[in-house]
Amino acid sequence: MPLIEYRDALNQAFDEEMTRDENVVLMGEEVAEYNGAYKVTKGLWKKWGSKRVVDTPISEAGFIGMGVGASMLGIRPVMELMFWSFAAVAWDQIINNAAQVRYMSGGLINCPIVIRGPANGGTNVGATHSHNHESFLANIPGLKVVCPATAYDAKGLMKTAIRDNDPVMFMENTLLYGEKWEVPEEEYLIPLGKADIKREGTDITLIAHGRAALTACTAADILAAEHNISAEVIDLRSIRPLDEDAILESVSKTHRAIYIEEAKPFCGVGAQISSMIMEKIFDELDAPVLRITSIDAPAIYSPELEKRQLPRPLDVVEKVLSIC
Amino acid sequence: MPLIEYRDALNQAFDEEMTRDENVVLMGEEVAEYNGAYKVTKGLWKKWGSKRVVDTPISEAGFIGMGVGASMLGIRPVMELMFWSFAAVAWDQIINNAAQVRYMSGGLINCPIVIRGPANGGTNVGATHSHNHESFLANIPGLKVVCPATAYDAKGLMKTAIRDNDPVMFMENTLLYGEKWEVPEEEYLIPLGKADIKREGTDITLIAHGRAALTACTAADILAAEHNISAEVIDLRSIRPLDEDAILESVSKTHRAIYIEEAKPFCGVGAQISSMIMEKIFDELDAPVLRITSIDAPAIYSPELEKRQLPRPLDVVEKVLSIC
Amino acid sequence: MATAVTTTDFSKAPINAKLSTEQKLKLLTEMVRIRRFETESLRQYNGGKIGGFLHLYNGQESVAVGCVSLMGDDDHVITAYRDHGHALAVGMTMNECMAELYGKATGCSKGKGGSMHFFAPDKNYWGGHGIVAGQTPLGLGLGYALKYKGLKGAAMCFMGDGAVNQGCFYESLNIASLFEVPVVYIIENNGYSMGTSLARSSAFKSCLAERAEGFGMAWGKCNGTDIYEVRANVQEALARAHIESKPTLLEVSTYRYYGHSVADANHTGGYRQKDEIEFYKQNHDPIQHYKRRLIEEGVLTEEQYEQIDEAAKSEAAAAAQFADESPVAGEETITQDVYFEVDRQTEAGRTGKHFFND
Amino acid sequence: MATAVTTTDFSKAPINAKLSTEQKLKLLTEMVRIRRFETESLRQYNGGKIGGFLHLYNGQESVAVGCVSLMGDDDHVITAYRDHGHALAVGMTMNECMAELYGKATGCSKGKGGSMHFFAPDKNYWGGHGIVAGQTPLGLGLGYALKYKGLKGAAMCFMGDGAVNQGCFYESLNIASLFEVPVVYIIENNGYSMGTSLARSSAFKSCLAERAEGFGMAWGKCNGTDIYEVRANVQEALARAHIESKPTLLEVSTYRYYGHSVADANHTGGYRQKDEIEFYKQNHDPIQHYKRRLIEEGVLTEEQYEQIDEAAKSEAAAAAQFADESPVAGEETITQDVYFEVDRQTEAGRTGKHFFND
Ligand SMILES: Cc1ncc(C[n+]2csc(CCOP(=O)(O)OP(=O)(O)O)c2C)c(N)n1
Ligand SMILES: Cc1ncc(C[n+]2csc(CCOP(=O)(O)OP(=O)(O)O)c2C)c(N)n1
Ligand SMILES: [Mg+2]
Ligand SMILES: [Mg+2]
Repeated sequence: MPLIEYRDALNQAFDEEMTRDENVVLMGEEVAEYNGAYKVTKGLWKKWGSKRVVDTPISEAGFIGMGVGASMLGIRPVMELMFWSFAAVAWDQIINNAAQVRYMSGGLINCPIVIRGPANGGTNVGATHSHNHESFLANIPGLKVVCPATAYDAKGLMKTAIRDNDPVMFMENTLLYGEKWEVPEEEYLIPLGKADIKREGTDITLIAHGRAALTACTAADILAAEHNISAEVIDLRSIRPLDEDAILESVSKTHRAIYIEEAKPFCGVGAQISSMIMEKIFDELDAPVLRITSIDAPAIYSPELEKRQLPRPLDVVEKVLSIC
Repeated sequence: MPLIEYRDALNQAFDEEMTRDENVVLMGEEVAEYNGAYKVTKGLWKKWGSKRVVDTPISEAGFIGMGVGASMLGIRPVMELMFWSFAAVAWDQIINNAAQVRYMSGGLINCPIVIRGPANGGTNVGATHSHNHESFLANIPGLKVVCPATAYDAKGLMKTAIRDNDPVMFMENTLLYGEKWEVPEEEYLIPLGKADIKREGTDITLIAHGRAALTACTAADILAAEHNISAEVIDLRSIRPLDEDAILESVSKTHRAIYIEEAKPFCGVGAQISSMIMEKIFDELDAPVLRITSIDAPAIYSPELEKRQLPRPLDVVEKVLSIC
Repeated sequence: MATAVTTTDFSKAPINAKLSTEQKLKLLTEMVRIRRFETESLRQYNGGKIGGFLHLYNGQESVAVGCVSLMGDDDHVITAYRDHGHALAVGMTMNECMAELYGKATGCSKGKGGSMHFFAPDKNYWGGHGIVAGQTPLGLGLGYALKYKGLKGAAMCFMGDGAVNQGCFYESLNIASLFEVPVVYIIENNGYSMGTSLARSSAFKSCLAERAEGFGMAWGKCNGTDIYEVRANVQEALARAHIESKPTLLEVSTYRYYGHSVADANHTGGYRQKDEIEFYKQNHDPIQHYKRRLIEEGVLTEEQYEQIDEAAKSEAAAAAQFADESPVAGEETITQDVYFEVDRQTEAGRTGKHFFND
Repeated sequence: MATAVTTTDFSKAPINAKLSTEQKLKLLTEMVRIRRFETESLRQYNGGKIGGFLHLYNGQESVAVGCVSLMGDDDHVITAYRDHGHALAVGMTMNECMAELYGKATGCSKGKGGSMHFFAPDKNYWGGHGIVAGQTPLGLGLGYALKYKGLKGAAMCFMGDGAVNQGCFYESLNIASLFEVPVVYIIENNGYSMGTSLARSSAFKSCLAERAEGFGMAWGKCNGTDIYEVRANVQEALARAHIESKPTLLEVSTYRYYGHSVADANHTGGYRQKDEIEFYKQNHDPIQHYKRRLIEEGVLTEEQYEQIDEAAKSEAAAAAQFADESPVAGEETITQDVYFEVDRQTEAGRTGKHFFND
């Protein structure tokens, strides 16, 4: 299997789905002529032209809302937010219009839109540009939230997201765009709502989403090599829908769990998963489910300090050792 | 002590703080000449005039941002969102500017603003008008989040919020505006970060915020009267800062807890509190901490069904009986 | 690029001159039906049958009816929360609308949307939106989709005079003009946003619509008293959309007789005087104006008018009865209509957990 | 209400005519210092000393320097992420600015803000804001506060040509005009928002600033090549703010020599041609233009210019050394500067839990 960059895996997904369905249109700031701020849409404007790949003004509420409106009439817009952080200026269009128009119309209207872009800290771009919105968005019934950690997942999930008839919030990561993974040449799809067991293990379950899943994998490797602890790593991939079964099955086996995420702690995804585990399999737990998150402050600029603000593999190892 | 409506308690708080500090200014849609959509600011424009009580156009991003900017220069704006739901169009101004300008300036700039208004469902105004944003906002370091359940709390917390030098998100409830509670005639303040034990008990701890705290109290009364169960009710009052000690002390005593809130379940405040309790006092728990929330769908309009969508005292009783 | 239809007798405008008697009576009938529906819903609201908000359209009927009467197969409509008039005008039944107000299973949105959220995509009607100006980018998107699909249609997007101060509207104007999207924005300027008069909410030059000028967009202003005037002006904008694929911003002066919503007790003697309302009722009522006109034209008699009015009244009363007798949906429906895939139980809908109450 | 300063030789405008030699040399010096600072920071960025984004101001120096040179005690400044020029112009030191780029404890924001978030409230400088146009309501608020306090000041709020398409800017224009807020919005139109030319991002009539017309607001357009022209136009707007408490929207044509940020590799030969950049450097460079002017006026010699330039170069190099030698703050500072009350350990700051990592 060829090794492919995360950004190129996404690019392939767009290209394939644009070929498959003439209603798929890519939109966003700089996605066309500039090839995307992070080159995720590279070459697609040249290939598909201005009808299918569209540069927009810096008007996120305007163009995301436009995409929602167009999707109601059957267009399938794949909208780039140059940073997911910029969703803050389009928040109403996302949480009210995209998420709720189906409900408020009693099911008469669908909104098959994908909103995508990088959602992460760690690149020293400061507090305004480093938000993790996934817990907020997954709170909203009507939205789906996806956070792929590898090129393989990114491609398979993106293709599924584009075909999905509900609004999918697709969160990528600038730190992963240039990383490579094996991606098959033949077509494949990955369902939303299926977690991926990225490492099998027996002593503790590390659950994570997005780039934190890779941090968990590194931690699992260290735990195996240096501490003789066998950690299972579950990458949720999709936060809503959620693969609860995979989590419960694993924790029922290991009896211990830690959630790792790069977002802030208060009401994070880890809080949801941790309390869900307690509610469902309290008696299986040999220790409290713990959480590792970003240090609870706005994202700091300082490159040295920002490294410290986000969870590192050794933070995970340390936390595991505290309960194993 | 006189019985005072929740709205009038707030009104007194504004009036007293405006008297105390000439930099306090009330702003928002219809707050002045119309006396407020819910009459919370009744009479204040007449008394204080157009400099201190200001009607704004329907431009939440514009006027909330204006308030943030003015607060940087020492004005203390108390901004009404006619509904907290409308924060969606001002989201960026709140989460980036109000919450983060202090941090990004390395502490050089303060933002002593209060953003307030009703944040609740239950009034049949549909999905767009019934959002509960408290979990999102409390996720953001830099913001404080307050949800008073009674007139007494509303007044004391509002006065403190106005004097606080950080941005305070103050969430009221349209269903409570017309309810009456005893409110002392002499001045008092309630600190942010102090929970209120609204009922003492020994068998289980019911934790809640906002109107759900009243639901919990009713449930506690029923449990005492009909099931001989003594429930302690903790009303957080302020979500961030959070009175963790009060929670941990109570649950260490009762060994059982349920969180009740009117928001949606995924990553709600209940998830945070529940996982926090597990992390800190796992061994004290005789049962999993459970959660009761709104039924997980956009707020339904239908008056009959919306009653069912929100947690009712009997839902709490039932859940308590399942673990007591 | 201010545009203005130059005729002053708008019955002479080609789009009106060619109207048949039947068509003219239909225009009148639709306006009367809306008024009677609104009046009936107010009565039922006061009787405790309806919850939440109720924003009545009385006084503004010529706008929805005039605009909708021009719609071809590929023209679409979207509006704000004051949406009953547009709903009836596009052909939604009083029954489904009234049942929605009652929150019943037979409502157009199964009781899920309520007064502010009526929809009928099969009639090219996309709601009914509660967040002020939140529908303006959606309207842009409808126009965008039409152009994308190569259809000769337009999206008419309605909004209030207070809504023009939401930022997303300007983002939409710029994109509409830049991308040449066939959208017609129609400001129903009834002089007030809740209790705030136009002068207290907006700074402008000659009128609100003129704000389009700075975006290189065509704009115009007309009076809503005369439905012919509305039609003539809107027709021009629709033609611009259909033929040149260019947007227009139109402002229509109109007036609402009731409060902002039924909860607005301040609207007589508070932020506006009773005289003012009376003045509009006397001099600017679109139904009375058109009735007189049609009698002058000889296509209507007083008796016919009474019949139309009576029929509308009975229709509205029957709708209230229908709504009253309709069932409320079951509790289990609360979590339906959230996700397409779950409702259809597709593979996607069956994979993973979508709801989190237990 | 288009306004235009009628002189074409802007040195004759009273605000320029009264400049002393010292003041003129200061204008030049400030522009040169900004350019040298930027060039040095680019070098350090390429050397791996600086993280994140770096948006250079080279080519636009006349705007920040011209505007800031007019500030009185109660005039304030706020801008977007391309904020180094304004920072140096208001009197921030190269040391604290460069150290901020390095993420050091000695930086103006202690390394917490980075390139996009410089602040100096003691110098009436309110940042440095990363979200496009997010600062426009803040600028309005600064003006509002000045008026509230009865001060005769104005807020100058800078933004790019791409930023004009964010909705909150129009909300701000309306409020500024309606409330008569002393704010001067200044569009630094450098022709591009990232890789998108003005024509591809915005629909307008004669220019972007004309969009103010529809809000009943004064507006104007001028060229940024000549710092005298900038000063003459801005002075008029400031006077309008100070005397009439009225807002203005000013557009200044300018140009950036480097890419949007240093990560923008496309900016020569991609979305714009090398010739175009050369043309601007040759014909519109504000420093060269002003240098020639001052030599003509007889207040500057080539040697003096070299000295100014050398001094700026050394100052920038020294700043880099200062930054390099400065310490990074300790890990414990990550949770400082979040809450005022916690930092001061007031009673409020000691009550309840504010941070949630454990
Ligand atoms: C973003 C937002 N802010 C405020 C409101 C509350 N609100 C609903 S309607 C309204 C007045 C709108 O007036 P206008 O646009 O003139 O429409 P009209 O009611 O006159 O039809 C306000 C303030 C809202 N629904 N959404
Ligand atoms: C809301 C938002 N959308 C997008 C961006 C990404 N972005 C940063 S600068 C920029 C271009 C802005 O161009 P312009 O306003 O002309 O300013 P210039 O960079 O030319 O100074 C974009 C798209 C952002 N920071 N914020
Ligand atoms: Mg109105
Ligand atoms: Mg620019």
